[in-house]
Amino acid sequence: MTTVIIRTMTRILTPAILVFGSYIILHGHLTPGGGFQGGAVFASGLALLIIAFSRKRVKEMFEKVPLSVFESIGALGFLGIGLMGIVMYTFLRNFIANSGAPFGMPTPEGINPGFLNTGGTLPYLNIFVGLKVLAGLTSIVLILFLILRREENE
Amino acid sequence: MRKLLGIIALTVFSIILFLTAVHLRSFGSPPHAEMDKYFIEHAQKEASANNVVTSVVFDYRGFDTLGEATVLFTAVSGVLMALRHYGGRKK
Amino acid sequence: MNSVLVNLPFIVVAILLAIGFYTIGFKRNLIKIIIGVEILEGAVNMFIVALGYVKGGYAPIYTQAPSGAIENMVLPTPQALTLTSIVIGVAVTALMLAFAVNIYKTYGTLDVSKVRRLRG
Amino acid sequence: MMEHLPALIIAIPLLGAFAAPLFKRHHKAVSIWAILITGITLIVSLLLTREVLVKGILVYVFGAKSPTLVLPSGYKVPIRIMFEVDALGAFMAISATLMSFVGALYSYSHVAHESGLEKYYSLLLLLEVGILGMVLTGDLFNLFVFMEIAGISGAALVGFRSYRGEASEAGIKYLIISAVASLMVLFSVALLYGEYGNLNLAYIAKNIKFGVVDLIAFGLLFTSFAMKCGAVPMHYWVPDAYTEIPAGGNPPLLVATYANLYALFRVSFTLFTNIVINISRAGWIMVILGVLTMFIGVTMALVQKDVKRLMSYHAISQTGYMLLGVGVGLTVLHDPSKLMEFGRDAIAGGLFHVINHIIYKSLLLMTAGALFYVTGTRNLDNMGGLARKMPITTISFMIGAAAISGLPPFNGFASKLIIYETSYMLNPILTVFAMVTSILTLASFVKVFASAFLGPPLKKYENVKEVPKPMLIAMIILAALCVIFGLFPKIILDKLIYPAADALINYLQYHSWGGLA
Repeated sequence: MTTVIIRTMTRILTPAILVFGSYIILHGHLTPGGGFQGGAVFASGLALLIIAFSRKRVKEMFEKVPLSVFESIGALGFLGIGLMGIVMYTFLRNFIANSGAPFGMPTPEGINPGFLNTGGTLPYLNIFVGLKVLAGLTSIVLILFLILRREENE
Repeated sequence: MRKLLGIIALTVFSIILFLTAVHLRSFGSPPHAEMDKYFIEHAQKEASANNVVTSVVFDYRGFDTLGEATVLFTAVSGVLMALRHYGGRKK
Repeated sequence: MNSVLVNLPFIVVAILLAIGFYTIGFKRNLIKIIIGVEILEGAVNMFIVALGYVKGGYAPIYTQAPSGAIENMVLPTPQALTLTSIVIGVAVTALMLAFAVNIYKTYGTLDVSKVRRLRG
Repeated sequence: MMEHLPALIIAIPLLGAFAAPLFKRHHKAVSIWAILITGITLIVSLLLTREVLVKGILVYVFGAKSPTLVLPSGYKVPIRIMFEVDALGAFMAISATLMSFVGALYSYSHVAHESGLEKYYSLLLLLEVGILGMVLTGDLFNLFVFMEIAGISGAALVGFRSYRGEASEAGIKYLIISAVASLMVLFSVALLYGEYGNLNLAYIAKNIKFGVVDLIAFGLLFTSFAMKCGAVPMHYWVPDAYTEIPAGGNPPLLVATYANLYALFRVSFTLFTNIVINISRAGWIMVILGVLTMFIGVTMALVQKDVKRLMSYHAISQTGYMLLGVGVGLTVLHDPSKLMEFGRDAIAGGLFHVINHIIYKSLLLMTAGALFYVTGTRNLDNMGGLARKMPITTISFMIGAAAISGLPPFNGFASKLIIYETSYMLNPILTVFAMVTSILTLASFVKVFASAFLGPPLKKYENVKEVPKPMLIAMIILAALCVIFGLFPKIILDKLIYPAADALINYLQYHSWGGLA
């Protein structure tokens, strides 16, 4: 069991960490970062939740979250976008770039302030990878935590 | 005996590594950067992304990234499988 | 002597690799061996990043870059490769630790010289 | 659609692996799913091989406008990751897909009572993906990534029976070996990147010079791949890993080992051609490594009591034959007349032995798994008199044992004969060693047969029955292949093996992306 200070700070910090993680995932094609890094930040927020609360609370919190399904969805989404490229070009072709679809606007050449609505398939892939990474890392932390805490309780 | 052999092997290997480090091209001035120049010049047009590293990771070398995501998937499956007999969520 | 000074980052990598191999070869605690693999991992990643450095280069990102950046950006490929290999390293470590947990549960020790039941 | 086959052969098993955890606890469904996916992949690999044999090297550039756009317009260097499938890669792909299919079929009954099956099948498919990527890729960093996929999934499968301490022990051993080996591969790839600023295998091979850094990179790559294909002196992980993995995972794990052997050949023949042509000693190193591996492996096998462990040591010993055969070819790569005289045949013999060994060793390990399935032990001293109870397993074992000992008319004989003949041309002592190893192998398997299948029937095995049908079918497929490859070696050699050997010899073809640039 952790102290009241940690639990209170966790309540305050976790939303901020989760938002920051999502920001890094979404802005992967403009600023340093991307799916892996953002997913890792997001997972670290969830890891904070996991270590701050008791085994019982954590079990309640994560019982309803199908982490392995999220992971599969992330991986399948990546693969699906890759396969969509086959139809016209090749596997993993960036077919959305400069096409006008969502995230498909051309980017101005040279130094610019950065526009979110660019990048083609990159933002989509970032989102899928982020989903996959956050689910994967969280499930590793979760299972190691559950083993550890079970020993403490018994 | 075994330890001595190990120490000898390690020493020889370290010398080889040191030799490599000295014989490499000098730090900070890559001799051939044609591929990287291409990425820097074309990333904004072809991938329409400002971040050249991300466009390399997800566009030019996207297949590696698929492999990388697969590695993570493999490891998570492996960890969950190796630890499946200790609690987890299912009981 | 000059090439030693110029290539100092590469020499640091060589030293780190030697330390990593020493740890894997001569330590008996399983966790320390895993740390040795991690040191190797870090050394190789550092080497790749060092390969991409261009003197006085900027990060290869166009968003709000300083004005002189376009002509002098560091190489992007090594950074992409390092990203990939870091994630792979995390994956390998996670699986190694899971096995270590299992080994500790069955044998009650992490000393590799006592663990060995598979022999011959 | 045909030009997208190299992408599909990776995408289909990946899809299967990613979707497998969604089946949750429907064990039957996930087994059938895995069999289906591996079956489809097998068909795709056969199609791919036909394409390659008809049209020559097949290039697939990922993410380009068209699959064969190797160089972007106006540029002299390749930019994107590509697959470069030649006859050798296609040959390895067939082995990988066939063995994954057989392994999935066998696993249907063999591990049916275990938990965590959706993960097991997911990892089995990922192992297949790893092998396929390794043997098809034309990009060095990509090779590293797929090597890691194969290594991690292989290690996880080795540790599948996590309630046994030995399984985790073997798993972590395999994982540490493969992590160190692949990190050294990555290090040497980085060295080459630093020198030439590219990661494409063919492009680097064209530009390689005779420098200190290149030699060190060659040495590191050679050592790491030799380490991972179980050559002496880094062979001790092989028996542990092969023993602890469930028998259904054995065939793909065998192919994974030989995918590293493939990478060793690819590196020595194709990547460092400019160096190897100048120093024929590189070939001699491979030959001596082969002889040592085959001899030490078989002597250690003789004293084993555990049936799977014994077979694993034989696997090490057989790897020596392949290194010997291909090594003989490598020594004469610079000399066209000798190459035509015996070098080409030697390479073909070594490669033919790869697929033969994969087939009969999988068969043998599966029969060992079947023995374990019915008796619950792997110790030879506790078995006996099983021949009556399990006729099909017994016959499969006999075929496999005859094939590994090099008895005619089975497939082991066909490839061993070529290796004897060609190594005699290089140096007769090599042939003597190879033959002695073969005799020792026969002796060792006679012992296994006598103690497991013959002898008085033991009381505790009175109620033993033949193993379930899927396991039998898997064994029968492989036994039939043993016989077919042994009876008609000429067809297999002409259709599959000689094109693969020529792919290694005609390095110029590979260096120019099959004539595209």
